[in-house]
Amino acid sequence: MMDILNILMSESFWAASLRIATPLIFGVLGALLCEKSGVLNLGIEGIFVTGAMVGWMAVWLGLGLWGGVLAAAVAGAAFGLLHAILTVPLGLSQHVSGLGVTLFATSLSYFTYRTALPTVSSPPKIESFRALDIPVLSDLPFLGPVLFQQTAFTWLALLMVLLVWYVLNRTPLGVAIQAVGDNPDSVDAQGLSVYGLRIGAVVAGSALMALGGAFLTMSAFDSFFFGMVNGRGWICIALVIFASWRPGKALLGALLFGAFDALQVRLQTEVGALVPSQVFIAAPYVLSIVALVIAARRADYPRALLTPWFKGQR
Amino acid sequence: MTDTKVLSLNGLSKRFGSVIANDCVDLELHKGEVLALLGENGAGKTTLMNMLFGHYMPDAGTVEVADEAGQMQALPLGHPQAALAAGIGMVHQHFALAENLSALNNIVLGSERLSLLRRDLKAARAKIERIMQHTGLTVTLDTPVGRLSVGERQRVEILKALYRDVRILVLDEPTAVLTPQEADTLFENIGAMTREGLSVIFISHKLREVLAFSQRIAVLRHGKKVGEIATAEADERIIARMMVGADTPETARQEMTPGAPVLTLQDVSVTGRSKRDSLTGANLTVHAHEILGIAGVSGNGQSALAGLISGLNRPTSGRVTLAAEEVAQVTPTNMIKAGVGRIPEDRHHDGMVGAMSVAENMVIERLSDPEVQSAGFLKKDAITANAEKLTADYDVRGPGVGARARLLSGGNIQKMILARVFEQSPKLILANQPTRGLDMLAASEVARRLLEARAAGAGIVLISEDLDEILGLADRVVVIHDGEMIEAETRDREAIGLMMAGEVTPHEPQQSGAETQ
Amino acid sequence: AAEAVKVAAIYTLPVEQQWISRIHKALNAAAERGDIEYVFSENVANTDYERVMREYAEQGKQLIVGEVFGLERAARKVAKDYPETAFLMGSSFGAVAPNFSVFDNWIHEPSYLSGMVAGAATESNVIGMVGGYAIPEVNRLMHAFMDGAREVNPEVKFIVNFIDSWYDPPKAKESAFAMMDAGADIMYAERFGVSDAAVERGVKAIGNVIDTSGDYPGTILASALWHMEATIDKAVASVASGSFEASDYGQYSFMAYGGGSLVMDEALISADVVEKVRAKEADILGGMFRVNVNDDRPVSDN
Amino acid sequence: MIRIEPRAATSQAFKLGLPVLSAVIALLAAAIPLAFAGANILTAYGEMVKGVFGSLFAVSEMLTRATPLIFTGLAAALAFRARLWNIGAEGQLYLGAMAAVAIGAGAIEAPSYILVPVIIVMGCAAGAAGMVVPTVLKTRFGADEVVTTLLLNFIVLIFLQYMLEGPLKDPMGMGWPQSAPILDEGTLPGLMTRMRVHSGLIIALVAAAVAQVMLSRSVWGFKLRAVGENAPAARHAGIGVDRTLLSVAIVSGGLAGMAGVSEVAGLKGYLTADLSPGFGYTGIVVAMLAGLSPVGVVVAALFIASVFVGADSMSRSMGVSSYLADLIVSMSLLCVLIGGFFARYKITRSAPTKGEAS
Ligand SMILES: Nc1ncnc2c1ncn2[C@@H]1O[C@H](COP(=O)(O)OP(=O)(O)OP(=O)(O)O)[C@@H](O)[C@H]1O
Ligand SMILES: Nc1ncnc2c1ncn2[C@@H]1O[C@H](COP(=O)(O)OP(=O)(O)OP(=O)(O)O)[C@@H](O)[C@H]1O
Ligand SMILES: [Mg+2]
Ligand SMILES: [Mg+2]
Repeated sequence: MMDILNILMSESFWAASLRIATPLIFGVLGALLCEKSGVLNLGIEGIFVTGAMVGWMAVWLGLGLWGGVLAAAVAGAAFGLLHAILTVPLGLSQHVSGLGVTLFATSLSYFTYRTALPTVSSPPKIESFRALDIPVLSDLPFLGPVLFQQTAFTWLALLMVLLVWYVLNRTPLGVAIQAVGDNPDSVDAQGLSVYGLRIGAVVAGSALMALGGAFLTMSAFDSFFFGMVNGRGWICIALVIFASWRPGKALLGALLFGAFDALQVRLQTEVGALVPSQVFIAAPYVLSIVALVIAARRADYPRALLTPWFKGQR
Repeated sequence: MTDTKVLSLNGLSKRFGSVIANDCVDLELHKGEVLALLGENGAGKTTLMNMLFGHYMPDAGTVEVADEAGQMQALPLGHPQAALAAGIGMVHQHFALAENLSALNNIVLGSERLSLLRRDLKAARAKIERIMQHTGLTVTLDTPVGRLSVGERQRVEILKALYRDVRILVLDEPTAVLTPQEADTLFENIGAMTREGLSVIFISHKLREVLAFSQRIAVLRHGKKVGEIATAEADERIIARMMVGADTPETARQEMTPGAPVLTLQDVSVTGRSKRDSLTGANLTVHAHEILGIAGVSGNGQSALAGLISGLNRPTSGRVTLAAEEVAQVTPTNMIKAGVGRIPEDRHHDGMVGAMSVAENMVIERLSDPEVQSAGFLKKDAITANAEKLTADYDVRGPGVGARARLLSGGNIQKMILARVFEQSPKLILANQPTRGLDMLAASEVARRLLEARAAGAGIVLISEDLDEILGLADRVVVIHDGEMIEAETRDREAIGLMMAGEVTPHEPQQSGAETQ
Repeated sequence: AAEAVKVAAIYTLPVEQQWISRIHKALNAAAERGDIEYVFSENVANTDYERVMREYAEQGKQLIVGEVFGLERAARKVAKDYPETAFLMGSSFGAVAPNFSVFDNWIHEPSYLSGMVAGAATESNVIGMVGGYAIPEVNRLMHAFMDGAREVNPEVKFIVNFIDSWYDPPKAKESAFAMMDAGADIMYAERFGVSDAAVERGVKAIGNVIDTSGDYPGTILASALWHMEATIDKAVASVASGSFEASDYGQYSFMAYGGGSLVMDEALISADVVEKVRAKEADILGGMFRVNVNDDRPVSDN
Repeated sequence: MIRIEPRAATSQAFKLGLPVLSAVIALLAAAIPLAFAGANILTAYGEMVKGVFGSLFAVSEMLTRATPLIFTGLAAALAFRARLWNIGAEGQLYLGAMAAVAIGAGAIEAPSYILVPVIIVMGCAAGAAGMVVPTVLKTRFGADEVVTTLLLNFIVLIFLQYMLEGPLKDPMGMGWPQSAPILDEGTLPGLMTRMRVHSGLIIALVAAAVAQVMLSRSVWGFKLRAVGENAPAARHAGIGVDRTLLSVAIVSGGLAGMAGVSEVAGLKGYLTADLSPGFGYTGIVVAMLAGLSPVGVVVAALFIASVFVGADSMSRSMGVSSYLADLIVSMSLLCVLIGGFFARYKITRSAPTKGEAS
């Protein structure tokens, strides 16, 4: 018990939680934006891979770190556009299109990487984002190391939480996105474009997802590996529901998941000899389900989620 | 009313697959005029208005609208945005509201530029409050629409249109879910606005309000405009002739001696999600050969009562007795087995599985019946034969018994449900808003069938917001208000209306545990 | 020169994976010398592995290299169906006549030596070890490493963690950070990501299988390297000369055959430790010392 | 203005031809990555066809790969028909496989006419259990099953890891995390000598036929469809919605579990953590391509298997990266999906007719 308490009190634990949470924050915000408009985007896992690959490769090709961020976002947006076209004007199954996009984005990224770098034995490294050592602030007790020694990429994630929250709740565009996810007819009847709003939300959401992937190769690590996304995208799909489609709760959910994960590695080192490591590894997933069961009754779904809308049809 | 033309529809046509919904329809509207658009279910009224508003793209024809200066301008078709810009507002037959947003947001939606980074809701709120004051259409602006009653939602729909400063207002069955009082208030307010220059087209199946509030009537039949008439020269007979080409049969209710009780509720309470759909200590008896009318403004416990009789809601306390036998467990299956026929309020939502065939929907309530299945496998031929017989007997018209039920029109869906219910010779029938949205012919058909069932010995619980309908059919009237039921000793419209508003109570309303549960 | 031998390799993971990269490297080297014509399939799912083996055999490849840990029986069945083709497979089991040979990365010897370096270097007496999955290939090297460390420093304690993934450098990195928080000042870098964490925190790391000292200058104290060249060259030569036989090539990974070696960054290690390690290395090479083989899952000391 | 309209009536030839046409288009599109990788495109197509149909072995491989996809495709199709979004077939597959090896690897010794059925029943039961849990969480607590089934996939995989390192570990496995092999008596017999295709395929085909009949002809299928299309109406009509969902969950999970049994008892012989290269997820794709029709699932599974096996084999003979196979599969999937759209809808460009202005 003391051990757990010590861990929970340590700044490095919370710093790790935030670091682990960062890609999830991007992913869950992206998924949230898509779903708020009524489109489930299971392409997320593949878009993560693309973001990781493209962001890394852009930097490797000399476009600079922020060039890489931009490139990843653009690549994510492109796959988002594909998913949006398939599911919005064409109204195809969002499940299948999403899984198809995941398969497509993943295999295209892998194929491109391998064709570009056929004979690497150890993947090339880039100069990745560095922790921003903000003078004075970084030296604050506790908060300093937790918050102010993260990379700019993590700050970008936190900024995005604010931005998405603001856009959704404080701008006409956000209100329209919320409306189109609830009842597309309401938007159509007020002279707004259902397709435009949905496509826009899916494209923007997918760009955010890709940043989650890019964080893995540009901040959490500095090279690209096959399989390194390792299910993080799927986690985000679960977190959105946990977050009940609210950006603030999304941040909380991602942080909680990050904290579980950070605790898991620490506890495993502490009591690893007594309990099978799998118990710890499974803990975040099990706890997510438990949290979901507790929160389920209160989750308010975008009512039009999964339902395509065609102009002039019923 | 002036003679200034504000709108002209020229030769609008629209077909859906093989259905010709509108066939070269011409229509004109003048400044300050209230034009009623009538026609049977499926005649093409909504389609015509949807083309005007840009939801549907016409196959042929044009629309012209007067601009601010009164010049007729061609309206770009297929764009609601263009219609809104031209000063046309539309209140849709089926609500087009985002339930997760407040009324305020629903009203303002689309009127702000999407690229704005900030919203100025103060001005919007002030403007809406002005409109509400002016028209008497009040709603709570900050509650999510999902939590508003149907009546309130209808008001939001109308406010949406008025907020845009429309010069032409289209109302598609705006009163289908309003009480007669609410409807009257609405039309009085609209009348006031037409005197300030608003022009209105409204669609309704309720001839009473058409005759009272319109100046001109246009009638569609099978997609064609079959005539126009000044309201002053019209009466119910003439209109009915124009609509269906024949007289509507009169439904005459004969007095009957009630038989033994078929349903008794003793101190029954039902706890719903809110007070709106709860029932407190209800006592009720329905006899054979009797129609019991439940009058009340919607959202006063009708859904809880209907849910109870359908078997969807379990009572939290009290006894439910059907034909002298207490119902041990209230479930849909048990109620069906005990001989309760249910006509649900929302036929699309609860009454049918739209994606399944008409034939399948006809047997959906008796899947364990050996006529329908043997050893767990469906008797397809018997099911088809049953459906063919019923569609013939009950005049259910549509693309055939093998077609998806969704393809039937609203009136025919209702007939399909009636066939399913009456064919089982139920002892008790729950008829919840059975004629809502139906045209005169279809409505009178429903009434005739209900009376027939009563004559055959069924007890009927008729829930309706249409007081005229209740007074026309019911042997006894019970008023439901705030989850409590009081028998009306009178048949006076005024007095019952006051009871519906909760202004006459025999005893103080008790605070029940229903809300805190 | 003789005609190039047609070689195909089938890997269950991408060629970047450390273990596989060593085979890939040796085959690429042979191809560059012109000894072989080399093709490969990477990331082949176990379900598909048998089909791929048969496809290559049908194509007339003379030597098929790969790893059959997940499908020992099926692989031997395929070999039996294609007696003309030589198979050289990473395997935990034995060879099967006439054409199925096996190998494994037996670099427990240099691992032991690298453990000695680590044991001498730790000041906190805590060493962290991050692994992928607890499979014998990994466990045995970890145990050898731990034995080596304990030989020079009986006080040393180990923290062991498996991330249950071959490829999740960010996760491996977080795991390493957690160990450093718990006091580890030397990291055994079985996975990509661990050395990166070491660099960031300024602690030292021990490499495994591949030499990454170029990527992390000043951080890698020593590495136990695996060289597949001896194994591959031997097999290719025997295929070329028509004398390929079923045998266990495992020994070609031993230090004595040049299949395993230790590199040290002598600038980072005190001279007496270097000397001690070199002496042990000589003992091993001379057959005076045998490193114990233990395939059990290693656990943290408490 | 561009509009999307439902097609009134389409000929049978059109309905069948369009998916084929889309598949062809997808394969033509595969020329792009092929050219990018510098391969001779014509040869590549030849190799691709050869890879699926070029020999009995190739056909057998294709059928082998289609077998688990039929099971997982059926699992998804039936569940989705009832609007029960089972994304967890992957986990249920492993549960089925675990049950199969737990029983078949020596726990029971019995002749094969007893052992094989027992393994199948227990495997299906394990898979079913894996779907019952999220379904109960859904009906009891309203927990979204997309998420719970998705998360359970991870949990089952971690559990599998534990089982393979612990209770199920093969004592003769040299320490590898793998189960002991299924006894010969517990093995699903092969269909052809020296080929991998096994009798799991027959079971899959029978399951598809039974599912088809049950769906359209049985009361259970009626209830399933009613609940899927309109649950409130079904409840109103006296159909036990929760009970129906539970029964669908059992069947769907059972079929996914059967995929695991078939793979482990028909093909692999013992269980490792990489038994399935995502069959559970591909099953969803198969089901949707099939329009959720059981018979269609068979066709879609054969299609996906053909494209994968053909493209995979081609990538090998052309010496291009083997990731090309997945790429071609994903492109085919997307194209067929779009083709399915055009079978149901047409896109028309309509200029508003100009009437004379008065
Ligand atoms: N989106 C659509 N798709 C196919 N057919 C349609 C569509 N909308 C309308 N129809 C067809 O157009 C006809 C006219 O329908 P419409 O909704 O305009 O009738 P209505 O006069 O408004 O009836 P009601 O009085 O019941 O509202 C219907 O009979 C139907 O066949
Ligand atoms: N999606 C659709 N596709 C094809 N035909 C349709 C569709 N929806 C409706 N219809 C046709 O519309 C006709 C009438 O439909 P509609 O919903 O307008 O009836 P309604 O009488 O207006 O119903 P309500 O009274 O509920 O408004 C039916 O005969 C049916 O053939
Ligand atoms: Mg209608
Ligand atoms: Mg209408």
